[in-house]
Amino acid sequence: MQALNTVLAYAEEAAHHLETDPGGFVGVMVDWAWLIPVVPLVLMFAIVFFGKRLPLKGWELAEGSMAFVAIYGVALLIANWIEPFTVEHHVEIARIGVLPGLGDLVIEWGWVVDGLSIMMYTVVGVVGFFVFTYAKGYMEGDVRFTFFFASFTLFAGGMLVLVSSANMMQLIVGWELVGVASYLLIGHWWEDHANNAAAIKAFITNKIADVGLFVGVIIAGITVGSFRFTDVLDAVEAGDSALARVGFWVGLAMFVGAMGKSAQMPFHVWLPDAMAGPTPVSSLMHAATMVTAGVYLLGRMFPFYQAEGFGDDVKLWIILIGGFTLFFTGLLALVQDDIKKVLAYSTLSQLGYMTAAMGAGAYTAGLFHLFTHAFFKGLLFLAAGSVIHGVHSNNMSDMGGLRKSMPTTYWTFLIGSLALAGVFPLAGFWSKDEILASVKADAFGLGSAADLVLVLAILGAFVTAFYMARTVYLTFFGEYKGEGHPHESPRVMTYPLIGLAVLSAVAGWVLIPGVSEGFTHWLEARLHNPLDGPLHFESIDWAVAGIGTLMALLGIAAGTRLWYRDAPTQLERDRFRIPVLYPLLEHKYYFDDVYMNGIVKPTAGPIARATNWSNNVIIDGVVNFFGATARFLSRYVYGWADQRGIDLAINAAAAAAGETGSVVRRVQTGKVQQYAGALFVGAILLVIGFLIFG
Amino acid sequence: MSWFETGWGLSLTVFLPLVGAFVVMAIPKARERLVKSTALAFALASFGTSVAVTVLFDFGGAEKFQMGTDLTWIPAIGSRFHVGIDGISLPLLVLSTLITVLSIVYSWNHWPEPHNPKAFLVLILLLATGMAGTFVALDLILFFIFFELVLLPMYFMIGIWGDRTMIRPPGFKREVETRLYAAIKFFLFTLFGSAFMLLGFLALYFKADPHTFDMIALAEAGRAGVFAGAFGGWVFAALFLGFAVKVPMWPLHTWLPDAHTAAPTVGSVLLAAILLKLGSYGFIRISLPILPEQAQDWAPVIAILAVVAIIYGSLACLAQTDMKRLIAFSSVGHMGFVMLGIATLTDIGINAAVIGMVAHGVITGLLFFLAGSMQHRYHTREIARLGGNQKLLPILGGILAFTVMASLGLPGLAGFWGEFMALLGSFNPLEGLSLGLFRTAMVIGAIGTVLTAGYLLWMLQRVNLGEPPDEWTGKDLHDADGFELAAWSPLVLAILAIGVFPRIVFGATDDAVVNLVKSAFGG
Amino acid sequence: MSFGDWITQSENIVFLVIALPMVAGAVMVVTSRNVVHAALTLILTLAGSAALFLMLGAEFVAWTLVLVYIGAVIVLFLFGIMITRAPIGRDAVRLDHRRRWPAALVAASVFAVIVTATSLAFPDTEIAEGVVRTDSIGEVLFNRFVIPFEVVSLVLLAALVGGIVLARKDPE
Amino acid sequence: MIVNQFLVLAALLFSLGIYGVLVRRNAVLVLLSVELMLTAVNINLVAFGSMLQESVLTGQIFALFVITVAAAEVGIGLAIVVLIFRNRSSSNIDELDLMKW
Amino acid sequence: MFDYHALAPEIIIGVTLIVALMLDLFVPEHRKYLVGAVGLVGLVAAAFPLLTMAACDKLSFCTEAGARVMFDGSYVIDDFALVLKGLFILAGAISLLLSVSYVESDRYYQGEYYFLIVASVAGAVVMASARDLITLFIGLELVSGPAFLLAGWRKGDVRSNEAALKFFLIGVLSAALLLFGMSLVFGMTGEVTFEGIRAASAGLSREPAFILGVVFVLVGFGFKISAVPFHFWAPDTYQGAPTPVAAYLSVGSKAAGFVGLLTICYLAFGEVRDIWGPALWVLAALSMTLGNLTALRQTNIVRLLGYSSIAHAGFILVPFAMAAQFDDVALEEAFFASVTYLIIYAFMNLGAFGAVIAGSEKAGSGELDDWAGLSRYAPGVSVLAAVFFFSLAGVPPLAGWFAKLVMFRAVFADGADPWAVSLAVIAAVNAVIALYYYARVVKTVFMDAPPATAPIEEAVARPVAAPLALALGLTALVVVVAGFFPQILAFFGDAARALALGP
Repeated sequence: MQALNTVLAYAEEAAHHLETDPGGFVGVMVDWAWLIPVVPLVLMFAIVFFGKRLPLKGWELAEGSMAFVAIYGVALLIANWIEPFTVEHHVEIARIGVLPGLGDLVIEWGWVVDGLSIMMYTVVGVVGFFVFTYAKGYMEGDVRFTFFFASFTLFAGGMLVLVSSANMMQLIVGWELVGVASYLLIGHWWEDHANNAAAIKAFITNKIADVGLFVGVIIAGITVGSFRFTDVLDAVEAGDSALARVGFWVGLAMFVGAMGKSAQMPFHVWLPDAMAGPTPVSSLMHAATMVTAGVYLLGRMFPFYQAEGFGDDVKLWIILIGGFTLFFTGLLALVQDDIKKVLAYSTLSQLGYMTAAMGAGAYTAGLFHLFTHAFFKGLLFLAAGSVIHGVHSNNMSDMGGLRKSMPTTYWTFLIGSLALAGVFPLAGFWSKDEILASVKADAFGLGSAADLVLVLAILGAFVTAFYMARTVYLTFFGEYKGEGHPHESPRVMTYPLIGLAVLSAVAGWVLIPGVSEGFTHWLEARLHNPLDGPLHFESIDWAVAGIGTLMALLGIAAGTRLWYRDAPTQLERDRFRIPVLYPLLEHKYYFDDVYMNGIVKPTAGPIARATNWSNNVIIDGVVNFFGATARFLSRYVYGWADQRGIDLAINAAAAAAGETGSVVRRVQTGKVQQYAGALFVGAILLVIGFLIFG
Repeated sequence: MSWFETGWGLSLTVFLPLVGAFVVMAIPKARERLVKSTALAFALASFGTSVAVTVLFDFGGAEKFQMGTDLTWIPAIGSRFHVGIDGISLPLLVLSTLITVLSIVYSWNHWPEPHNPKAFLVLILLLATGMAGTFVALDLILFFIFFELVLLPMYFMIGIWGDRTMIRPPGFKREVETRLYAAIKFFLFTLFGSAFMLLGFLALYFKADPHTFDMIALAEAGRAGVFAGAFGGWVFAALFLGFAVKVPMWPLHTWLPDAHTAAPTVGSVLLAAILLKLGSYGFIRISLPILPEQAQDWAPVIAILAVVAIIYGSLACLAQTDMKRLIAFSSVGHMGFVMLGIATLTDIGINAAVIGMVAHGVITGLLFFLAGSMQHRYHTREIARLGGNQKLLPILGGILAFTVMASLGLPGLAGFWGEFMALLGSFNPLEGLSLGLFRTAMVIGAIGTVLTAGYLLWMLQRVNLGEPPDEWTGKDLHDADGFELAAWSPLVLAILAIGVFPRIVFGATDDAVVNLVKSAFGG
Repeated sequence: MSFGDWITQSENIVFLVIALPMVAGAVMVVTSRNVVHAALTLILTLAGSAALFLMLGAEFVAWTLVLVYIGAVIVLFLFGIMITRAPIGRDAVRLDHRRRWPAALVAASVFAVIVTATSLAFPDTEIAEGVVRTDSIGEVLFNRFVIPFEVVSLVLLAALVGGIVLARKDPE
Repeated sequence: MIVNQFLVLAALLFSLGIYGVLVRRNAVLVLLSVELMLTAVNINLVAFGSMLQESVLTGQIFALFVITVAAAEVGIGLAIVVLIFRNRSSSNIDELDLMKW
Repeated sequence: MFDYHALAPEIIIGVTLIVALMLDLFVPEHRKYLVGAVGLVGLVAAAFPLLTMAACDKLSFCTEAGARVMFDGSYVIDDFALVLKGLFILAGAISLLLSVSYVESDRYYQGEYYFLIVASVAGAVVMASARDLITLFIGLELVSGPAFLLAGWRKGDVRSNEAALKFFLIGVLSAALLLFGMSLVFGMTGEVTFEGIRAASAGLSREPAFILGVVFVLVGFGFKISAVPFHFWAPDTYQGAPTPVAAYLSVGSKAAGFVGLLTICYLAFGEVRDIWGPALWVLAALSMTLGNLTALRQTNIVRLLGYSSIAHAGFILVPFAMAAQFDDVALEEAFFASVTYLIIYAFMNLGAFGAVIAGSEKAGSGELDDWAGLSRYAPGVSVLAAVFFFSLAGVPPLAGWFAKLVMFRAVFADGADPWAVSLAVIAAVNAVIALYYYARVVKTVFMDAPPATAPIEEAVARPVAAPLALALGLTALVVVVAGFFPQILAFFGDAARALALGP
């Protein structure tokens, strides 16, 4: 029975222990942490096969899996807070050959339990738990209720596979799994081809970026001889020259992959379209977790990017792309009417913040923003969903004055908005402040680039507050402009809002420089060579904090100036008609006027529209162009090369043979004397041939 | 079980279907049920023996040929009945027997016109012998026989049960039925290739001293450099022609779309799942070990053709309006990855090739099953006319979506490993091969995966999603029935299992491949 | 040897005397516009060859030739001519093809090739005189060549049987 | 008396025979031409025989066999000609091209 | 001095001939098949001495084992002769079986018919042992003479007459050429026995007169094996002659021609291989190519088989073609290849003709179009036809593949020089072309719809005649079994190979 033995008895578990290895109960928890991704995946199959028969149509299984993850994650979080530890486990899946000088190339399943992964477990688990609860109500009576939760659980599983992976192959597996889940969920209502188009656009855009990830992983894996992050990072630490030689390409390629998932320019085009999916999906995947996978990857590989001579040349790219993304996508949010689109662009801009932070060496800050953003952006989407649920429309032009009819939604949405805008003491304030501070600190010494990004980031803070204010006012203030009577959503939807609202408020307090620095400690524990230069700050950089807050307040103020009026003319004012503002300017300070015409109008108006236009026309245009070219090319290749060229050659040869045949036949005249002639001539020719050539 | 391990196991696996074919012939046509069950019984028996072989196989020594025997067969020309399996052939052997069983199960109540199950089953059983035999043969002539044995049944299968729509092939004056054109085209292409392959075999035979057709002995001779130089080059070219037609490699692929499209469902399945593998297996088993030097000369050519096939196949797929034809063209691309893996001449690449072959067999086989069943229900393959299949036939649609995902190389499903590791291997091919070329190939191949995803998802969108067209609403289209599910579920499971736990294949192949590469290229 | 020496040998003159009519007859056979004449002139050629055999001392062959051919075969031919009512007129058109030249060319080239070859091989090999006695022929024929002899009898038998079947007129 | 003179004569007859075979339309005439060719062969054989004394007998016996076979051939040939004439009331062989290509 | 054991086959056949002729006088018209039966029995009986001679060293009554040389080496019974005699007898017997139902179906002179077939076989049997020019020539005449007559056997049919005349005229002319060549060879070497010629011909390979002789001899046999450009008679004759006769011509008489060619080339002209090697290279290439190309456009199945048999003659000639370069080992390979190919070809071609006879009876015509959809109402015959045609095409696992294999094998037997490779490539391409027209027949039979005029009822009603069925079954069995175990036929080729280097 060697068969079964060899195939199944692989159980040589290589536990790769780093600094600290917890014993006792924590140790057990760590060793069983592989359940975190596996449970949702298994339950996913359970839902597919038995979901329909269950009383709650399989929702209970999904929710159960998320509860499990959330509890497990939080437990690990607490344990890790108390006493930081870092453990990896590896299980060999297959050997796929020998690399000269490097030994067998092994494919492994592995799970890593450290601050970073635990943080992600927690985020996915907790936010997921709330979103799933919410979705129960949101998706009530949907045609594919069960299938929806199956895919949703698949996503959760894939995301956990991704974040728990100890090696790059497994990372790719999770990476693609969430991609597929995203494809399935964006196209959840596939009766409408627009949704399918959006789904495919998302999948393909990511796939293109994944080419980068694949290439990066391949190069790194082959050069190091292993796919484990630890081995790659060890090589970095050891200054492996082979790896250094390809360092730049590895770093760049992997970053391209990250740009895809985290929707950085120019790969961001898929995210707004992805709003075609149900709102819970947008909330959990396209705001809280999935889109942060790229940032997570950068965090996982952080030492690689920080190390001299390896990925450090890529840092410049990272910070610049992050900076531009955060600013320009933020502007786009200003001109959206679809509330989800607003949030989508806001997400893009926040992702830009994280990326820029990573580029600036703000490891902790970037991940911290990831952490807080997950809560309040998840919250905002859920709240928006609640609104949509009540109004049956995505457009803010159909909303307004909802704060009376939907109080809970209103308050939670408000908290989320403030947190996003970075208002003290909500979560956003701390993380955004941390980012600004680190960019200012410029740990990598990127110089002017860092300064530029700092400016962009600060302006971004203003823009963020500005468009959030607009959203809040257009949605909850003024007159109701839609049909029907909007009503508050059921409890199953509102409770998650409340829960997330609380988290959005307090989540920031886990990292208050000089006060509580647990967050930093979990994350730093994993880094091999702690950064030279400030990773976190002993005390708050008051200057930066001040400017940031100021910008936020300015934004809110500008928003209030423009949109705080419960008049039917609200919409016109949305077009930035001066008349409404005029009295103010007349009666008050004239520089308001200058301010408006000089800054707001151009900013919010032409420039944003131009950006929007360029976005829709140029970048989408490019994408579509490639699509079209491929189609055309294919038609040509197939129609001509294949069907005509090669086949024609073949058939022509055949036909030629046939023709020759029918020509040769003619020799057979049927005249016996000609046959006789052939007899003699043939004989003579043979002889003569010999007499001549013989 | 010693008798079993000294050749009988393999011989039974190979020849039980043949015996079955003759038995079925003996049964009167009228007794259809008996005919079916007999055929199924023999196929199952063959599958069972192959499983038993797997169980008894010594995975510890997967690089050695096992379970084999070496008997006198044609002393007059020095050819022997020499069979055996190693880690490379084992998975393919099992795959071929499995697919045979599934084909018969599927056919149970899906009969293409003209009905006549008896003849159809006889052909399937003959095919089974040919396919299984090719994977166990260790004597060139024996290999040749099995390699060719599949031609006749497939010719009849396409020609008799094939698609009857009229087409006008380029360069033709009048229209012909698709089946007729495709059948003869398939037949001529393959025979053309194999004729030259045979010449190559003979040249090897006479060059070797002592003269022999034995693959193992020839491989040793090749290592010793007996076939070095121009001679070997010509021989490799001849073998290349034979195998490349079968794979098929661009530009020798044009028989494939026609054959796949015209063939009845089971025919397409067998073609895609097994027959294509005979070619790539030939490269791994014969060309590389026996002519290592020439293999290194040719590797760049193969790599280039493979990459062309990947891109070209994908582009051609984008242009298809016929579902089955699209799937057929996708085979061109997927086999391109297999050949790219082989071209690297590294153990990683060849491992990739083998698992790629297995995965493609399972996945594309399933795809053709599904396409066949859909045609069975809609009576059309026009993608334009289909739509909303997911709504009309939820189960079938679901399996289709799953298979498409597998086919576009989704990690965690079977298709991924072959593609990704082919790229992995081509990042650093055997030393001596041009790094630049192969790394370019790697990148282009990676882009190819994008295109693959593109056309597959697009196809899925047009066929499976959206609102069903009016012409189908109200029609009672029954969803997948028991026989179909019985035939498909093993494949679905295989796709999952291999994807999650590739060790199922690598566990067998790795040692064998490493040994092959080491002994052939000192790698 | 030169033509002068050759022509001065008496037997060669005899040879010429025999050979020239033979050739003439042969030419008549292939050109004559009258079937019967063609058949009759063949006799001339055959008789000439018989005479040559005698010169060469092959008496038995010579007389067999006379008996078999002139005695039997030619008669057979004449019968054939009568039965098939071959045109006995004087119009060559219906006896010959129009394209004579290609045929002549082929024949000429055959002649040229053969003559060159043989002349190269036997420039002037003398033929020794001497008569072969019939009994010695019989002895060899019935010892060493008995198998062909028996077989040729079968050939004749088969030809006879088959010929009758084909040539006879079937009763309707 | 040299052998070549016989050979040349034979060659001449042989070639004339060929000519006849090729140009004659009437089947009987073609057969006559064939006889010429066979006669040429006989002359060859006998001449060679007496050229190389030791195998003089072989040559002559060969010639005898040829004569016999020739007779048989004529029988067969004429039978066929008669048959054809009976069916087509013509013995012109160039009209026989029902089967061609 | 007579070794009656050795001559037993010839004697038995001779006696059979006489008995058959006598019997024919007494049996009534509707019992004529008895004559055929007698012929069959005689042939089978003649096969026994072959076996006893083959197994002589194991038999008590058998005195001298090994090759039996008679008449100063002009008549030899060695393994080669035994194998080929056996082949001829088998081919004759099968031809008889094929004939019965055919000749009964119309007014034929059945008795004489069988008589002539057996006579022709007798000639072939003699040729297998003939080791001098005279015996060989006489044997050849005995093979041809009856064949000329049989070709015209359908007296009422003008095509049959025409076939006979064409066959006869070309036959006689080539016989004349052959004789002229033989006379030259005799003159140059002073010998008629192959041994003598071989001994005397060393160094004559540049002698024009000798070359002339050899080439004329080759042409003579080239007619017999219908090699291009001496093939023109074959298609017309096959088409016009009674189909069983065509079958016999394409196998028995062609094989006889090859026996003559084999013996005379390898034995008599063994020293001058550089003459016939290249010459036959040309003939082989021409025959394969023209035969196949012309066959592509044929509409009559028998005629198609005629061209295919021309192409096969080319394939069989391929091993000869390389002989000039060969060393002894390779020479044996070539000899073995030709003989083996000949044996396999005999079975599959006889089978093919049998299938054509049966099929034409079913479909009521030998035109390909009328065969459309034959498989619907005559499945058995159709399957057999497919088996034989694909075997002829050389598709595994039917015996034909092995014939092709040994042929290619012989080409490379002595290293791969340009001439060998080019010939091999020509042969390979031709193999593919050939597949096309064979497959075309199968396609028509299996994949086309039967025409409205198809006589389905009668066909279903009338079963295939027993003797024909027997012949078909026998050949089909051999073709299929030999496909998997070629050794059973290769064995005989192996036994014959020793002759390649002369006695």
